[in-house]
Amino acid sequence: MLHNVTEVSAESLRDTIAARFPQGYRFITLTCVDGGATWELLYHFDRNYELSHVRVRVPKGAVVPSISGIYACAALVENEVQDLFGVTFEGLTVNYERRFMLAVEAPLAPMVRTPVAQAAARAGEMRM
Amino acid sequence: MNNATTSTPRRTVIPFGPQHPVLPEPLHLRLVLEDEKVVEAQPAVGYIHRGIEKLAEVKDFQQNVFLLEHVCGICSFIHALAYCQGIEELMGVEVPARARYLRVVWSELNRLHSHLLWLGLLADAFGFESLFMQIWRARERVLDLEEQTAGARIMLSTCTIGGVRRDLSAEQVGQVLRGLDELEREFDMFVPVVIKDATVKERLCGVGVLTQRQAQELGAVGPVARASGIARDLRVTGYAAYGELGVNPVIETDGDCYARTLVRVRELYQSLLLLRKALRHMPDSPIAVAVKGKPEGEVVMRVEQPRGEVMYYLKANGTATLERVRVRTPTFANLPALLAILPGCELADVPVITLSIDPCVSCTER
Amino acid sequence: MAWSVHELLGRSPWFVHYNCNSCNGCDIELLACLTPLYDVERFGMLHVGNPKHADILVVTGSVNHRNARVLQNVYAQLPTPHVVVGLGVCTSSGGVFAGSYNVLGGVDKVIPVDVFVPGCPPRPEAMMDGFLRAVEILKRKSAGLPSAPAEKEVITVAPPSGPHAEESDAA
Amino acid sequence: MIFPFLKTLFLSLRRGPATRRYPRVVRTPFPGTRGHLVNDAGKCIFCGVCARRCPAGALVVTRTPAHWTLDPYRCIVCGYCVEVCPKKSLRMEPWHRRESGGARGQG
Amino acid sequence: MEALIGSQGLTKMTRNELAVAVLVVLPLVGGALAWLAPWRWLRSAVVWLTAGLSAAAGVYAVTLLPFSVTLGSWHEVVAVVCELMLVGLVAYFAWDERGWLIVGLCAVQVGVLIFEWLEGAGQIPVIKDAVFCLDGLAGALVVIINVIGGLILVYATGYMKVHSCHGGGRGAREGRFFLVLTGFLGLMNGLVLANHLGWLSVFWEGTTLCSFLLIRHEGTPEARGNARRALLINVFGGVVMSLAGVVAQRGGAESLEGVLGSRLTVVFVLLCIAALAKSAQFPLQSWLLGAMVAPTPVSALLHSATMVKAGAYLVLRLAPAFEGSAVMDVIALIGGFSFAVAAALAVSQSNAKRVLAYSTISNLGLIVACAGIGTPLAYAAALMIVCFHAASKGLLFLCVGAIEQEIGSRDIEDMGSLLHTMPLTAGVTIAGMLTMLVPPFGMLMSKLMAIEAAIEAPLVVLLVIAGSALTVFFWAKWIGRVQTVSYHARYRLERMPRSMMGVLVVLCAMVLGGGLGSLAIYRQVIEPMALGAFPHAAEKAVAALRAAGQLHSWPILVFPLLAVIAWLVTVWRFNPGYVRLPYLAGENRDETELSYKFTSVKDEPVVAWATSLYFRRTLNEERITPWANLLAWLLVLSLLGVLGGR
Amino acid sequence: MGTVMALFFVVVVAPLVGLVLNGADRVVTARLQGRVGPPLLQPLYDLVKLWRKEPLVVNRVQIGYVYLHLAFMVMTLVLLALGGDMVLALFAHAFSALSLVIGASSVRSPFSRIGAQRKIMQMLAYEPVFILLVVGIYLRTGSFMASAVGRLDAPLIVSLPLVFLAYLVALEIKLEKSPFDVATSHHAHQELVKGVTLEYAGPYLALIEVAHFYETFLLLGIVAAFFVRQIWLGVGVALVVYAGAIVVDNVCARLRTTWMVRCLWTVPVMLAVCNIIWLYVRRTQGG
Ligand code: SF4
Ligand code: SF4
Ligand code: SF4
Ligand code: SF4
Ligand code: SF4
Ligand code: SF4
Ligand code: SF4
Ligand code: SF4
Repeated sequence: MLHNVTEVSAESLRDTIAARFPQGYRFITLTCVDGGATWELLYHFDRNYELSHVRVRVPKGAVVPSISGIYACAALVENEVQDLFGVTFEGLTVNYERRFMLAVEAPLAPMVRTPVAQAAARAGEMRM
Repeated sequence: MNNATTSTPRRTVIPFGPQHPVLPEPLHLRLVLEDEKVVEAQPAVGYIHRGIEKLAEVKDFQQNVFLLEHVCGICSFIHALAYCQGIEELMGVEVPARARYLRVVWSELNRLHSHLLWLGLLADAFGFESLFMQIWRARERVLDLEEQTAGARIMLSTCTIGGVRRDLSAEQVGQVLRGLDELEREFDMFVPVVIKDATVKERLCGVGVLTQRQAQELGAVGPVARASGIARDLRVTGYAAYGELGVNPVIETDGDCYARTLVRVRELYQSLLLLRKALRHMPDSPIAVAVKGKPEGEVVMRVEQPRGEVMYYLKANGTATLERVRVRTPTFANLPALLAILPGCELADVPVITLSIDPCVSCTER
Repeated sequence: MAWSVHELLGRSPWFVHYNCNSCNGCDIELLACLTPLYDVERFGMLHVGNPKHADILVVTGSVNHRNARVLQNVYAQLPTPHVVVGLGVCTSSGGVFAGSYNVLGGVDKVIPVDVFVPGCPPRPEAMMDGFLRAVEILKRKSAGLPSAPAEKEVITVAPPSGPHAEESDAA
Repeated sequence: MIFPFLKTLFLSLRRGPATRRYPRVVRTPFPGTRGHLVNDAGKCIFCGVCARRCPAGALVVTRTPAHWTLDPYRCIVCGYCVEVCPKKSLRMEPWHRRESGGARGQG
Repeated sequence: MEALIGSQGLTKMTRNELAVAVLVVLPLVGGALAWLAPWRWLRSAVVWLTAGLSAAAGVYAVTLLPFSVTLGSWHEVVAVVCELMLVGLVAYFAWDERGWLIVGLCAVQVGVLIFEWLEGAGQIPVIKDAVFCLDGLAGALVVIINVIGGLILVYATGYMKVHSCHGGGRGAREGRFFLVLTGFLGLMNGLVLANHLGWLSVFWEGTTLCSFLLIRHEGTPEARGNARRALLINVFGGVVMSLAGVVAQRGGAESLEGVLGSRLTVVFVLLCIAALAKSAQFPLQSWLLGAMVAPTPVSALLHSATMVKAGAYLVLRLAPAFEGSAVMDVIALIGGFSFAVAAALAVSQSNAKRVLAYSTISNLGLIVACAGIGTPLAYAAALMIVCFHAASKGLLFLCVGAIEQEIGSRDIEDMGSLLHTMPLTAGVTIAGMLTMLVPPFGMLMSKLMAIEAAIEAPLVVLLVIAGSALTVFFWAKWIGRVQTVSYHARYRLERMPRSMMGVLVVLCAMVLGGGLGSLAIYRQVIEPMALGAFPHAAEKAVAALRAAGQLHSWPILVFPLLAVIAWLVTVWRFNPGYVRLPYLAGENRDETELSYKFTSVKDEPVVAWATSLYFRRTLNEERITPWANLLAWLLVLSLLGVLGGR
Repeated sequence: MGTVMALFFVVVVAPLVGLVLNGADRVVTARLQGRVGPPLLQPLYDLVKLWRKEPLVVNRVQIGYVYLHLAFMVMTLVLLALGGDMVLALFAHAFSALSLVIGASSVRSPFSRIGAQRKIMQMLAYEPVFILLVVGIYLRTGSFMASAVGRLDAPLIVSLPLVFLAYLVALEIKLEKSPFDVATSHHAHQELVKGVTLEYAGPYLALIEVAHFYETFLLLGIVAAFFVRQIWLGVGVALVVYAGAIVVDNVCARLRTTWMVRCLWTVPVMLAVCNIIWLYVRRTQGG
């Protein structure tokens, strides 16, 4: 079961994470879950083997601030989520423009479940 | 008159991979060199992305054990272990003691074969072919042990939700213990070379230095982090039977390729120790409990693989299929560190440095 | 044709390996074939990194959207006569990954394959059987004889009372 | 010592090659090795449990006609079907299954 | 020629005189006419005619060899007047360019001249020698100057036509350009023919002036600056030469022959220093690199084939008399040093003309080193280099000129694909470079002889070996780059003025033919000349000289020939189906405009490229040059020290 | 007659000897690694196979340099067999290597070009040793003719012991063995894939292999004929040297190019130079 989950809004995401960096939190990874009408982004952290998580829910199609400016290592996983879920990250330090995990020929946002979401993802693609 | 001056690049640009003999796995690096010094290295991945996370939402939670084992052929057992432990936590299953010990046995066999494999490939990368041969010869003993105990050399398929699928007879335990003794003798044939040979040290010492601070900030895990002086080894948290067996992380502080090599070489002996302890003190109990019902809820499970921490995030909704299976493998966590230490090295060092993080692209991309 | 040119040709099958969508299981078993316990250099086999020097293209893993082009490029750089060997069930069908959005299927979706070696991963012995088969095909091709692409037969079992006890037929 | 590997080298020379000379000498597999899957036609009741459980989708079982079909080019030899078969009709043989190739018969 | 002279009516003596006169004056007149010519076609015609005539005259003169021309003492007055005029001109240009140091040097030179004049009037007994003479060495140079020089002139007419289009041509300056370039041939002929030190000095100064004017030709600030530097260093050489004249006069000699006869070491040393300046040896090499701003025919003619050879020629001419002296050892060292260091610096350059310039310095160094070794074999080696280098290097400069006009860059890294875009020039370039380093050709045979000759001087042999190795390095890099092409089924000849193309082909044929026949030339021509220069050579030295001519020549001709035939057959029977894209780790793309591309990050195409090695960090020109100059200055000073020690 | 025999020997027999030596190399290497290894005549099988393969190239220019490579390699042997000038033979040999360099750098293949550059670096490392060898021979015989070696009273190893040591190192480079196999490698995988031979396939690769056989013979022949001079003893010593080279190949990691040049110029070249200086000194004192 998940403990130590902090729910934040997309606007305050960067501040929350920036506050963690100097405290010695290690960024483990980012998990994106298709929550129907929303994307659930779960940022996992570790300090002394203790897990903690930051959760953000954003409506599909919204733009999420990138934390790669704070945790440089987050750039890769954000690119992956961008490919697989069609989430658009803003301020990525290294942006593969949806050509990270998937080639041009591959389906768009294949991890997204519903057709609605696929459409939203495609809308995100248009914006890029 | 066409002006060629503007269009001719002034630096060497080469594709390193995806099809390249020193990288058996398809990883692509766009290397920019000045003379032979690397000034820029940008990776491209996705050559081996199979979409396992999506497949795991389609197959049921029992089948996933086998699917997730194929995330990686090197530490197959450990992937299955991480997943099973996650499901067990969701469903509140208590794993019998013997199963926990057997899980340690196979985990450590996996670790042994992975580290030996890596050591051999490293030798191949710096052009020491006979060392590679020697190490892989030793590695075959581990594979024999795996085959003897699990019925397969690579895909052990012995882990299952609620325990393990095979037991070891007393005779088999004895065989494994004898095999370990032989293995240790094999180690003595090459370990002094790896840590003492002048040409090897020339290729490893001071190459690809990752400072402790970099390692921390870039989130390095496993031997990469430990070689930079960070004591990060999830076996310390005591999953399976590690709590009873006791693990002290192996640490080096130099952060170079040599330190990473030393960490893994010392872990070889550590694994031997753990294996012997686990085999000698294996309690008697059933090897699995029956699992009823369906998982529900969210969980994060982490275990220590040969390359470091692997993380599974599982989200279940009370049906046979899971809602989300997320795998973050150690190489994914170590890639930023690799990219940080590549610039400035020589082209000849690229394979060595790349291998020094023990890259597993297959698990990185899933 | 014990000492004919084609026979000699089969004594030096150099191979190049491309890892498509493999889980590494097949790759490490392939590498194990080179090492002392199996030592395919006994058959004159060398692992060359360069497709232009190779007689056999050994593929592991299935094809995905990004590596298909690489596989085609590597294949295009093989000099004739050449043979393609697919190791593991991934190369024949995608194996356990079949059906994923990024798995196009077996290698034969993209290039013709001469030998399929089943298993997940195949044991080194099975791989060696596959290589020896590939060498035979190589000799045939060198002599200008036709060689059909590999077939993937399924195994069907019916009740023993029935008309066909145990039979195999082509997929 | 300048070349610590020298000793190892001469030791391997003395020990002789470690090579298992397959195919000339064929090693007996360890008991319990998962080589390939076979179905005992006599025991099978064509219930289809194995096909439903198979993680790789390598099995197809039909009742009419009563056929149990295995695609060996899809089976990952995990042995799960063996475990779930209610009639213990399936078993794993330790030998590996041979390859398929164009020149069959000429070899 | 015969008809002109009217062979019946002229005595042998006057025929010689006429030959000298024609060689010196004809180009000057031709130059003047070219200057005056109102239309370009006429100018070209005049230049062509002059080139042809002087080439004929040069060849004819050589058939008369050896001869000498004596004149009445009036000629000395003429010489001094000419010299003063030239110094005046130099001073004028220097003033114009605000080169105050040069003006000062001119003043010094005038002083020296006047002093010499006055002293000469004071009746120091001087042996009167021939004023001009033509021996084997001079003959070789005359052929080079007039034949290769003539070809370069023809090339220049075509070159300047294109050049003017590119550079916003101002016709008047082009006229002046040809005045100087054509007239230069006359001055250079005079220089090698002169025996009298006064005349030597006059022509020496004259070539300096030509070089200056031609470097300055473009008129850009860079060109002017470089021209000033060239003038400064060469005028310095001129002053030293004038000083040598004074000292020689005091020693009772007024000609090179006299210096040779009376073994005036001081004069020798001074002349050598002047020669080092002219031949751009370390530490006086910098001007030659700057000279590369001049239009390429200038580099080909003055700064590689002929003028810079003057210094080496001078040393070579005097060397036999000073065989075995300590001075010679130092000279050999300076030469060897220049050879090795210039070769090393050439490795670090990617600008083609700079590579050629360094290579020229390097080869001149080798000539000087051979001259310094002073054995018949060394002398022969030096002669071989003089000839083969002039031809090959001249050719290469012309090629670079043509290439630059086509691709607009002289950077070697930009020269990939040339074989497709300009197959003729690229082919000629490759051939020219191969003649610089492949066994059957002359340059390599002379290097071989140089090594064998230098064997007795350990330090020099080390330098020569190091230099040879480095030489191979930069040529190989360049050849590799020029040859780099993708596969093209057909090659179409490039468009280029016919004069340029013709000269490239002719010169290339000459270089290849001469290079292949190098051993024959050695045996027939060079060997006797070397023996003649060293009439009293030791038996062992003569044996070494002969041995070098007795190399097994058939293998070195047969095997390369076999290879070439095999290649031609392969190309003839080539099947385009064999062509594949290069290995790019499986990510090849089919686009090939510039180079091959591979698919990379974000599936985007990236050009695969490998630059050549330049060792810009280790062989840093700016860092090495001061140290090399310092060392070279020490060597030059030790030259003076040797003098003092005597 | 003797000349004809000598020519026949170096043109026809030499590559066969080289072939067997290379086959033996592979067998011995395999045994040292605990493997069975290929049959002794494996290089022959490889040659036949390569000869039958499609001759893939990137452009037509590169082909010429394969022929030049082989031609100059044979020429080196012929010149030495004729007792000809050693400097010339040296140049021929150097150009043989250089042809590979130029051939490899005339294709637009970055790996091949980098390999070519490394090959030049190798040449910079070992050529001085060869030149010093020739200088040493001259100082002993007073002649540049190879035939003069035959007239010496004592084998060269007596007067050129340090040059011999340096030669052994150079030999390791020339045979592309660890720790110096930076430009290409026969068996091991390296970052340049195949370096200089990357863009040659089929028959062209076969020709390069043949040239390599000649070269193996040449390098060991120099040991036998120059350094030792007694025919059977010479062959014995040459074989021991070859075996030594194989062993060193198997106990070393590959080193970096820069390291190779630095290492060569510090130890072996300096050893050889000392040897030469000693000869000079002895000569000036003797003369
Ligand atoms: S890194 Fe390991 S797993 Fe990956 S390709 Fe190489 S050998 Fe295989
Ligand atoms: S690191 Fe890779 S190979 Fe190792 S267990 Fe994890 S996923 Fe498997
Ligand atoms: S790629 Fe990763 S998961 Fe796969 S074998 Fe390698 S380490 Fe294991
Ligand atoms: S066949 Fe099996 S072992 Fe081989 S790559 Fe596929 S999943 Fe891995
Ligand atoms: S589960 Fe057993 S009995 Fe049922 S179909 Fe499969 S093999 Fe037959
Ligand atoms: S062994 Fe595994 S993959 Fe094969 S048929 Fe049985 S369940 Fe399916
Ligand atoms: S390219 Fe050549 S011709 Fe054109 S302006 Fe430049 S130097 Fe003159
Ligand atoms: S200045 Fe000289 S080069 Fe320039 S256009 Fe005029 S004549 Fe031509």
